[in-house]
Amino acid sequence: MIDEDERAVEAALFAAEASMTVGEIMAAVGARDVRAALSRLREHYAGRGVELVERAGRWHFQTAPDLAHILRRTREEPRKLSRAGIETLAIIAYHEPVSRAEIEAIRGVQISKGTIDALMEAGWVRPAGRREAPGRPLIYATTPAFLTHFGLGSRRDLPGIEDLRAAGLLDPVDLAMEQLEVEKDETDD
Amino acid sequence: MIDEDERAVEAALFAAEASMTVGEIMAAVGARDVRAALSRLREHYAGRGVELVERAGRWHFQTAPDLAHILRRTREEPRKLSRAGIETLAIIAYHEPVSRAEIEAIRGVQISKGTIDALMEAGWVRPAGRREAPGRPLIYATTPAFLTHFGLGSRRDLPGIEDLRAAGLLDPVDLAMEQLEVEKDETDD
Amino acid sequence: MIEEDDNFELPLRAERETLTLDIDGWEGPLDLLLALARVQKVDLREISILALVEQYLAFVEGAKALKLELAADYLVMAAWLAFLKSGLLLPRDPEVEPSPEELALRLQLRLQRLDAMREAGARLMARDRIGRDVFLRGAPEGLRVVRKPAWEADLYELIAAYGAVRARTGPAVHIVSRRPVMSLETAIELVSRMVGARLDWASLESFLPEGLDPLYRRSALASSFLATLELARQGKVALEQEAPFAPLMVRRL
Repeated sequence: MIDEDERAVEAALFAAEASMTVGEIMAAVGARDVRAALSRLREHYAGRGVELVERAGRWHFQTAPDLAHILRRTREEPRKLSRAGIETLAIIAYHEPVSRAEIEAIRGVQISKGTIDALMEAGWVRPAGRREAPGRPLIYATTPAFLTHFGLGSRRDLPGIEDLRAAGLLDPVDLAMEQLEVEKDETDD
Repeated sequence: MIDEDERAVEAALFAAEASMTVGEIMAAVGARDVRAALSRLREHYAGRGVELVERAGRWHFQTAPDLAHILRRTREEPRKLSRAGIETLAIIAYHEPVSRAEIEAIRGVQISKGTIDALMEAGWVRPAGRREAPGRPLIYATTPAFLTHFGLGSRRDLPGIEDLRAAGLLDPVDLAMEQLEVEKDETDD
Repeated sequence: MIEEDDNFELPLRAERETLTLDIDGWEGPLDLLLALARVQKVDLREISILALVEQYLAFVEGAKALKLELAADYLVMAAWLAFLKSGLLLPRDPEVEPSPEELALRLQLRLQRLDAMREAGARLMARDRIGRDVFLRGAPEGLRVVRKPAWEADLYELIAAYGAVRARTGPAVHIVSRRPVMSLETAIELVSRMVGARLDWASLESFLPEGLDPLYRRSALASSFLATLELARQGKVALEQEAPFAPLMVRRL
C-alpha cells in the first residue's frame, strides 16, 4: 500500500513546474523520508507509461521513452506545390541531373531555397552528386517516388517538346509572362 | 501487470496540456481500448497522490485533494470572485440557461456589467443563445471548464441540486415573482 | 461590487446579534431582508413574515433617525412591506387579489430562493478547485502534432509548367495579326446615313450591314455606339434604352 510520504512526494513532483532536488522536495512536503519515498516511487512507476527519473540529482516524472511516438504525432496535410515548385520539378525531370544555377537559367527566374526543399520533402527530388565543374555545384535528379506519383513508367514517358507544341503548351507566351509576374509577387513576401 | 493500452493512455494523459475526451485520447494513442484502460487507470491511481478524474466527459490527472495543504503553500489563489460573482455563478449553474433579468429577479438587485463578463473571462460561463420570449434576451449557461475547475463530473454533481429541485427552488423564475415586482411598482406610484 | 474575503460563509451575517447600519454591506433590500430573516430563524420556511416586516421597517426607521441616506430601492421595499403589513393585519377584503397571505408566501419563497443560491455559491467555492486544492501536471510535455505537408501535383500540371517555362524562355517570335476594325469616322458616316434614311426609332444593331465577319461585326457595333453618342452630343440624334442591356434605340432629331 502507498504510504503518506510517497503520496506527498508523488503529488509534489507531479505538480512541479521543473525537476526538483531532494532538498526542494523536502521543503515542499515537510519533514518526511523523501529518499525512501523516491526510491519506492521509482520502483512503482518502472515499466508504466510514466517514469520517475533522476538527472543530475534532480527528480521528475516523464513519459516512457518508448512511447515518444504517441507524444509526437505527424499529421499529413495536403498542400499544392507552388508554381515555382512545379516548374522547378518539371525542369529537373526534363533535364536531370541539373544544378540550381541551370534550373534558374532555364526558368529565367531565380528559385528560392524553399522550392527545392519542398520537392525533396515530397520525396520527388534527390541530390544526385556534384557537377565536375567550377564550384562543383550540387545537382538534382528525380526519384522513383516521382515516377510513381505522376504515373510514369520512366522519364522517357514525359512528352517531348514537339508533343508539347502540338498540345499548344508552348503557345501562350503572354499568359505565361503574366503568370510569371504574379509568381514574382508571391515569392516577394 | 500494466498492459500496453494502459501505458499509452497513461503517457498521453500525463503529457497532455489539457484534459482529453475519449476520442482525443484515441486519436493520440491509436486504435486501443481506451475506455477499459481509463477505468483500470482510475482504479490504479485511486488513493495515490495523483488521481485520474473525469469532468464533463474529459479526463485528466490531478493531485489528490487532501494534499492541498502541501501544494498550496507556494501557489497563488485562483481568481477571486466578488460575492455578486459567486452568487451569479451559482444561479447560472443551478438554473441554466438563465437570462440576466432572471438572475436579477433571484438576487433582488441589478447585476453590474462586469459580473457576467468576469465569469465569461474565467471561462466558466458562456452565452447560450436567446430566450424565445419578448425582447429575445440573451441566456447564459456554464461551460465544461466550469465543471472541470470545480471538480464536477457533470451538472448533476452540483452540490444539493436534487434537493433544491425537489423543493421547487429551481423552478423557472415564475409568474409569482413577476407579480411581486408588479405589486412593488404599483405601490411605488 | 463588494469584494468578500475568500472564506465568505453564509451564516456569518446571521450570527450577529444586532445589525450594524452598514448599508454598503447589503446588496439591496432583498439581501437585507434575508439577513434579518436568518437572525429570526435558520429555517426560512418557519419565519414570521409579519415579524420580518417589523424588523425591516424598524431598520429603515433607525437609518432615517441616524440621517443615513438609504438607496431608493430600500424605501420602495419599505413602502411595499408597510402595505403588506396592513393587508395582513386588517380584516380580509376578498376583492383584493392576490391576498396578502399569498404575497407574504411569495416573499418567503423569494427569500428561500436567494438563500438557496447563496448557499450553493458557498458550497461551490468550497469544492476542491483546480489551482487551489488540486493541481494539474506542472510541466506537461504536451501532445505535439507535427504537420507534415503532403505535396500534391499532377502530371498535366507538370508538363504544362514545363511548356510554360519553354514558351517563356524560348526565342519569342511576335506576329501581330491584323484584325478587321471599323474606324469611328466610318461608323459616324454609317450611322448618319442610316438615321437619315429612317423616321422612327430603330435599334442600333439594325444599322449594321448583314453578313459581316463576326470579329468585324463586334468592332462595327462598338464604333457605331460611339458614333451615336457623338451624334447625340451634336444634337443630331436622340437615344433611348428601356432597361439595362435592352436594345439601344436611335432616332433622327
